[in-house]
Amino acid sequence: MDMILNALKYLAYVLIFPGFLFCFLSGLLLCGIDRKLVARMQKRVGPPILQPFYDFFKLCGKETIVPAAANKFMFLMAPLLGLAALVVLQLFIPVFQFNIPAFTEVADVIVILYLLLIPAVSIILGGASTGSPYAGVGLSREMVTVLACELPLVLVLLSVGKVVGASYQGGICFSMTKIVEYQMSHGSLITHAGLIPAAIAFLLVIPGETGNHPFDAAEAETEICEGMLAEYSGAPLGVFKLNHGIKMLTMTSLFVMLFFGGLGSGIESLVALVGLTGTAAHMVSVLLAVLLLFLLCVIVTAVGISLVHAVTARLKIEQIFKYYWTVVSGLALLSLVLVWYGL
Amino acid sequence: MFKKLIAESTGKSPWLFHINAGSCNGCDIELVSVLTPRYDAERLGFKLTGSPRHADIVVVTGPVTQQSLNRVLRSIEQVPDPKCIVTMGSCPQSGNVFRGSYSVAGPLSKYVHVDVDVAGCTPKPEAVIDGLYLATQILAEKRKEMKK
Amino acid sequence: MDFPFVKEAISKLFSKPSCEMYVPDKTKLGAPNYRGRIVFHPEKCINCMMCERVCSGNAITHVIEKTPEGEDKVTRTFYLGSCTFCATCMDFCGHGAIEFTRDYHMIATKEEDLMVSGTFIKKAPVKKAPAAKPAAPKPAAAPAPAEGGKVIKPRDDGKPVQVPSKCVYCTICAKKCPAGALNVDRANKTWELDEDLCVGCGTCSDACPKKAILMPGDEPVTEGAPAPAPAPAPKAAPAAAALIQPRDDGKPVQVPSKCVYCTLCAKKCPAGALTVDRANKTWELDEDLCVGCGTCAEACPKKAILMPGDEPVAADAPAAAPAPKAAAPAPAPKKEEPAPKAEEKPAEPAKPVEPRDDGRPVQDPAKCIYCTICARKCPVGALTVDRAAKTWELDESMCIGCGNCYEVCPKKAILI
Amino acid sequence: MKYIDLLNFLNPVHFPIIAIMLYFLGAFLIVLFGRNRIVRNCIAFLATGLTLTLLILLVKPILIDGGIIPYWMGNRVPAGGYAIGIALEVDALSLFFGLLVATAVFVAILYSFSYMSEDDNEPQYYTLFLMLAGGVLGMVFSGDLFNMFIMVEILTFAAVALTAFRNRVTGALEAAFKYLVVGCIGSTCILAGTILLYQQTHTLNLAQLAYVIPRVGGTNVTVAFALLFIGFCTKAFIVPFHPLAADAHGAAPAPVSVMISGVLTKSGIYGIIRLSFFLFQTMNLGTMQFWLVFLGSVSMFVCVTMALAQHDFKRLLAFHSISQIGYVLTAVGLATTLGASAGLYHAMNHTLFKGLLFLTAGAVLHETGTTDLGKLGGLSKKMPWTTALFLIGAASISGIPPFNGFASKWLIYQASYEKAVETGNIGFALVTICALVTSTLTLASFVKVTQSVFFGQLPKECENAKEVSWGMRLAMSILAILCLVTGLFPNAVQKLLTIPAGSALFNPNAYINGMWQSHLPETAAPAVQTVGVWNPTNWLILLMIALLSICIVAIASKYDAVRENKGEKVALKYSLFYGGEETEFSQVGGGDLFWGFKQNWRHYFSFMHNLHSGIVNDYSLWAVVALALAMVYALIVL
Repeated sequence: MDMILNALKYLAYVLIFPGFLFCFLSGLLLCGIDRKLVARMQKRVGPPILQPFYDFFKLCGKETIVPAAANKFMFLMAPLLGLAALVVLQLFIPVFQFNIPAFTEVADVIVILYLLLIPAVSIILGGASTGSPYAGVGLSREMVTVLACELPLVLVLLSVGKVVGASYQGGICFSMTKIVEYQMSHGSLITHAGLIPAAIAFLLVIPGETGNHPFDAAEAETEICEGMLAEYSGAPLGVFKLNHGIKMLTMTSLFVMLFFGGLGSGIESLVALVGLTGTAAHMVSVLLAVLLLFLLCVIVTAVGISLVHAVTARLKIEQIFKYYWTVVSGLALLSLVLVWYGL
Repeated sequence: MFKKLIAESTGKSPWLFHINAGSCNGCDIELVSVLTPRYDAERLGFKLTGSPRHADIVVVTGPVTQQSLNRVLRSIEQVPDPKCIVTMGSCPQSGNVFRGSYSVAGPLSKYVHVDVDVAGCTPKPEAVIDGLYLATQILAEKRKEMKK
Repeated sequence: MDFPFVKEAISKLFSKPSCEMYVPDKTKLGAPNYRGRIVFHPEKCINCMMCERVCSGNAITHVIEKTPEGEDKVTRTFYLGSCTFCATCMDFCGHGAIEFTRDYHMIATKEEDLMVSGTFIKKAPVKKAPAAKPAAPKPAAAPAPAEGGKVIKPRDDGKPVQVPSKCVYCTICAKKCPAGALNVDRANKTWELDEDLCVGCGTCSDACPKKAILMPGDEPVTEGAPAPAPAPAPKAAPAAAALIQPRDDGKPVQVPSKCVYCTLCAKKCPAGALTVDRANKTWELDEDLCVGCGTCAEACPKKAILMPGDEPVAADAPAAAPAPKAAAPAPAPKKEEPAPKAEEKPAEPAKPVEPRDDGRPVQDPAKCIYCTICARKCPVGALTVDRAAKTWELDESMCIGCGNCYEVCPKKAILI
Repeated sequence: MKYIDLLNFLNPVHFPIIAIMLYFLGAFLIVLFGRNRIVRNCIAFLATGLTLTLLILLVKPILIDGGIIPYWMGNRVPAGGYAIGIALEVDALSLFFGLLVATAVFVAILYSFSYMSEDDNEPQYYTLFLMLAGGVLGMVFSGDLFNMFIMVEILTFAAVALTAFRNRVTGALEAAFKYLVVGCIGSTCILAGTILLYQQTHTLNLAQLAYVIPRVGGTNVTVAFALLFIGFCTKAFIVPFHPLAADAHGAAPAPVSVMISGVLTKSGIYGIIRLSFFLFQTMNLGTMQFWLVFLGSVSMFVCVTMALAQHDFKRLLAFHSISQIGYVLTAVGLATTLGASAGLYHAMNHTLFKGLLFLTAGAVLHETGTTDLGKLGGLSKKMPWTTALFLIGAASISGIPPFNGFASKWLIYQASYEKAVETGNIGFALVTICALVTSTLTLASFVKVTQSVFFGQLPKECENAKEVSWGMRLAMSILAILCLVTGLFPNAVQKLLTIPAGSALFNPNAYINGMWQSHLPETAAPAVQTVGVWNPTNWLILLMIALLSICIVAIASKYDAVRENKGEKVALKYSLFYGGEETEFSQVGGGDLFWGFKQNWRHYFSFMHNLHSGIVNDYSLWAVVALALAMVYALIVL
């Protein structure tokens, strides 16, 4: 009996809380806030916050056309594959000190790093399967962008692993739960002197990884007619837009967990102060943690994505690559060296 | 619930695809100026997209020259249903001053059912927004018919 | 590594957005003289179709149906979908029937919403027994053969008609005609109207100094004896049977005997009060225009104008040259003149040279030594004499018959 | 340690020699009865199949129980401390490589039944193929240094002959010639090294050498080490010798390139491992580790960037195989148990997915007649099976989680970063970063291949391509299933295969004892434990649940009720959007993808372009220079 209960519980975890529904709502909400902020920065009123929801449901209502040259199975499966990978990715990121052991035990930082590849690969496969020349060009630009963001991401994760690992036997530690616990005791990693350049580097990587404005040469609607999504219409396109939203959520929550993990410690004391006990306290503190996480994500989006979107113009793919492999990787390498030699 | 949501949001996020069928660019810059801070069509959800596959409303400017005729028809054909065709300015409706010239292939309504005409030789941005707003309502009705 | 606009972006984040409140009401109007939707006032329109002709997008069309009473009901429609809103039609419409409002909401789902139209009944001319409508549809160049005492009636299809007797072919009407439907030739005295170009706007009849063009609705004019001197002239003639007295009210008076009708006085008159017609020897003074400045008197080469204060002059003073000329043409009606003049010239060389009867000099090639003195003396430069090529030409249209060449010619080779 | 009884015929101790003999016997029989196609196929199938079963039977005694099978040819048991006869010694490491060889050969033979059917003089092909297989298996199992040299000679010449098998392919003869020249340089180095060693230690038996060399030492021995090292490097196509591999693969038929990339390079790696871990036991020296790791990472990065610039499908795969060998060498070079087991695990994976990719390339060549990326396109509609199999291969080589590539690479990153933290030397951290970036570059180049060959627009020439015959598909799907299985159960694979083989590396004494029944103290390698947390089975269940639920929701909301093009002629609504134009074909060429990356690295690429001139004397010059450098380095270091 408890086996079924257990299975249901885990299914609920996958589908409801940190899984599909949570990602769907907060992902698109984050996207809406981002668009609103960008508009406000250009002195425009900007679309309503729920605009991405309207876009998504409208796209679901529209007719889906599969071009004759396309490979139908890949054309329809690609967005779903990307969505599945992103939802699973979101499961691995703990919410401050509350996490589901069954999930966070299964994967560590390197697996997360690799899981970020799957949505990119899914959009590439989707674009390639349509066979349109715009998709061909968009696909190669998307690959170069992923390539560009890979180096700084690796550097940052290695330096974080080194700092956190110092207190564990292996000398390195890649599991997210341990990183958060470390921050609970030693204060958020942002306060760690050596890791500040790494934090900045990670912040600069977020727009690149999610394909937001200055680095969206892959889906440039003006030059290559929405790149890989040129032939998509209707529900698959809606799912791709949803993927974009959830990816923003994942990247920002990864940033918050890696560098602002320590803020969670206050929640326990707060709930205890209010005098709740037992499961109610747990429920409330989980709720508080999620709200705090979402708030921090919004702040990070505001700074990392919207501000950058409002003030910069789209870069050429070659400039994107050069920017990431010189400026951002330099920062991350600096922090790795600092951390390595005992700062 | 899902159906109601879709029906309600069809009119709320109209994406535009702009086809220049040989226009003098007067209407083209006017259409783009609709998205600038002063008139800001984005607050109604309008967004210019790059490919006809993403579009709901096709905005055609220019007197549909001979050269651009089959390209325009091909692009309009590739827009998924429910779709609306809006002609902007006098040229697509009648060929305006270019009517009768050897290279003008006649008003757009000869080939495709035009939903909304926004008259004016470069109509004012407010007029364009009104036209597009009307188009979103027509879109909502078309969605209902399509559903049946 | 400068980040442009970051400061502005953040500051704008907290300031009010600069969008206009969008409320889809139709009452909002454009800028003050914005050319928006067209409003047509059918009652003012006279269906002169000028607007149709000038419209670049040819957006204006009209349909005429016959009403039972025979008048034509005209409905004119403006198709806004084909209009470039340049308002040229408004400028050309003489009667202000087209007006551009400031309403810019011209959105239509059906084509009909963009049609602006109005219908009106065109005022047909008053019905009368159709008098001698000019027989040929296209009026002959010269008006109908002169059978004295004929009545000229205005035409009923709105087009102007010419009163040949009154017309002096001064071509003012042709210049004024907006549609360029008239061409008048001063030299061979032709007045043609191009039916389809003419729009019957009546500007020619207004402009005609001689009131020689009748529009529908003017009273018919009886041709009558082609009295060269129209009514105003008699005032002067009967007064001094034998003696011409200068007038007492400061206005000039003409001495018909001396006057050679060279129109110099009319040209010089600053107020344009004098109208002198060389062909039918008329000298009229317009009392109210005349300011009594006397420039005509000075300009007159023949001292044929008396101002108050000059001595009276005998009506038929034996001024040698002009007298016989003045008398000669009187009886012959104006029309023959051009004809005889035409054949008489070619016959000249064979016969001994006699003076011409229209007051212009003629050369006696035998006596003439081509000394070009006459050409130099001619006040209007009508003579061109080429010493080497031995040619002596007179430009009739310029020549005013003053006789200077006759007087200065050393060899008396010029007769007048 | 259990000794195995010599007499019993079915006793596993005879299996290694029987396996090798089967291959050579098969080759010999095919020469005799090879005219008839069915007979030839049966012989080949029997030979390879039996060998594979024999080796699988050997797994229990050696890998699980940790036994070592010595076998003296002709029963000449060593007397008075000197080994006269030729010995075979099969310990965990050699059996691991043996298994790799056997599986690759079996699948390649299956594939070539239908792949080579159109070619003429097929019997020669099969004889050469089985000779090559026998050579490699012999080398891996041989316990005698000179016997290893002979086997290396056999496999080199067989490989050269097979490369030039389709001599009408442009460049085949030239590639074979280049391979022959550099191969011979390598073989002569090995021969010279063997002679020097024999002169110093008067013995050729590997176990005895392992016992004697550390005690003798001296300059001759270091020179011999350098010679042998360079010899095996040429066999493994490490950096200075890698261009000839690209030419060889470009021309060789697909099953042969499977053998060259999957098996030959592993024999080179096996040689290096035997050399540095067992014979000279130099791997505990920091400098030696640095040398191996440096060579590995350089070949890793250089070959991947070169692969990005390729226009030909097979040459691209060739460069990738060398970069994966770089991974293996780096991992092994770390000289930690985790590193060694990760390296061997990656070697196994490499044989599987590289074999699969070469077979798919062969399928494409078989159907369309060209492997030029520019001329191909849109084959997914015509060859769906091959596309799916290719995607599995590409996903596993670029390390996409559910497949085996990721498991081994994940272990390699763990090992190298752990080594970095342990030794405190930031160099190894840079190696980890280089490894991660190289795996993304691999993904990039395979995205390029996917777009240029399988998706994108179908050109006119490939119109009549159709799915390959079931034989080829069966071979490819065997490899694909193996890729997936090894990816899903890394712990099982590790426990069964790689950890025993990995720990065998650190226990030369066991090798010696096994051969001589002497009782040297054995060093038990520390237990392999990984610092990272990755439990693929749970992870995959999670992904499957998520994917399944999403698909169910999608199908419920009629996500796939799409409108498709009905009828033959493509209706306007379903034709592609070319900005309104009417072009039917505008393939985005394989070459000019990744303009951004190439633009930034243009100086590097132009330098590399001149380096890979394709002229034989350049390559042989590099070989000699490498030998000199190795010699100098060995003398300084050892």
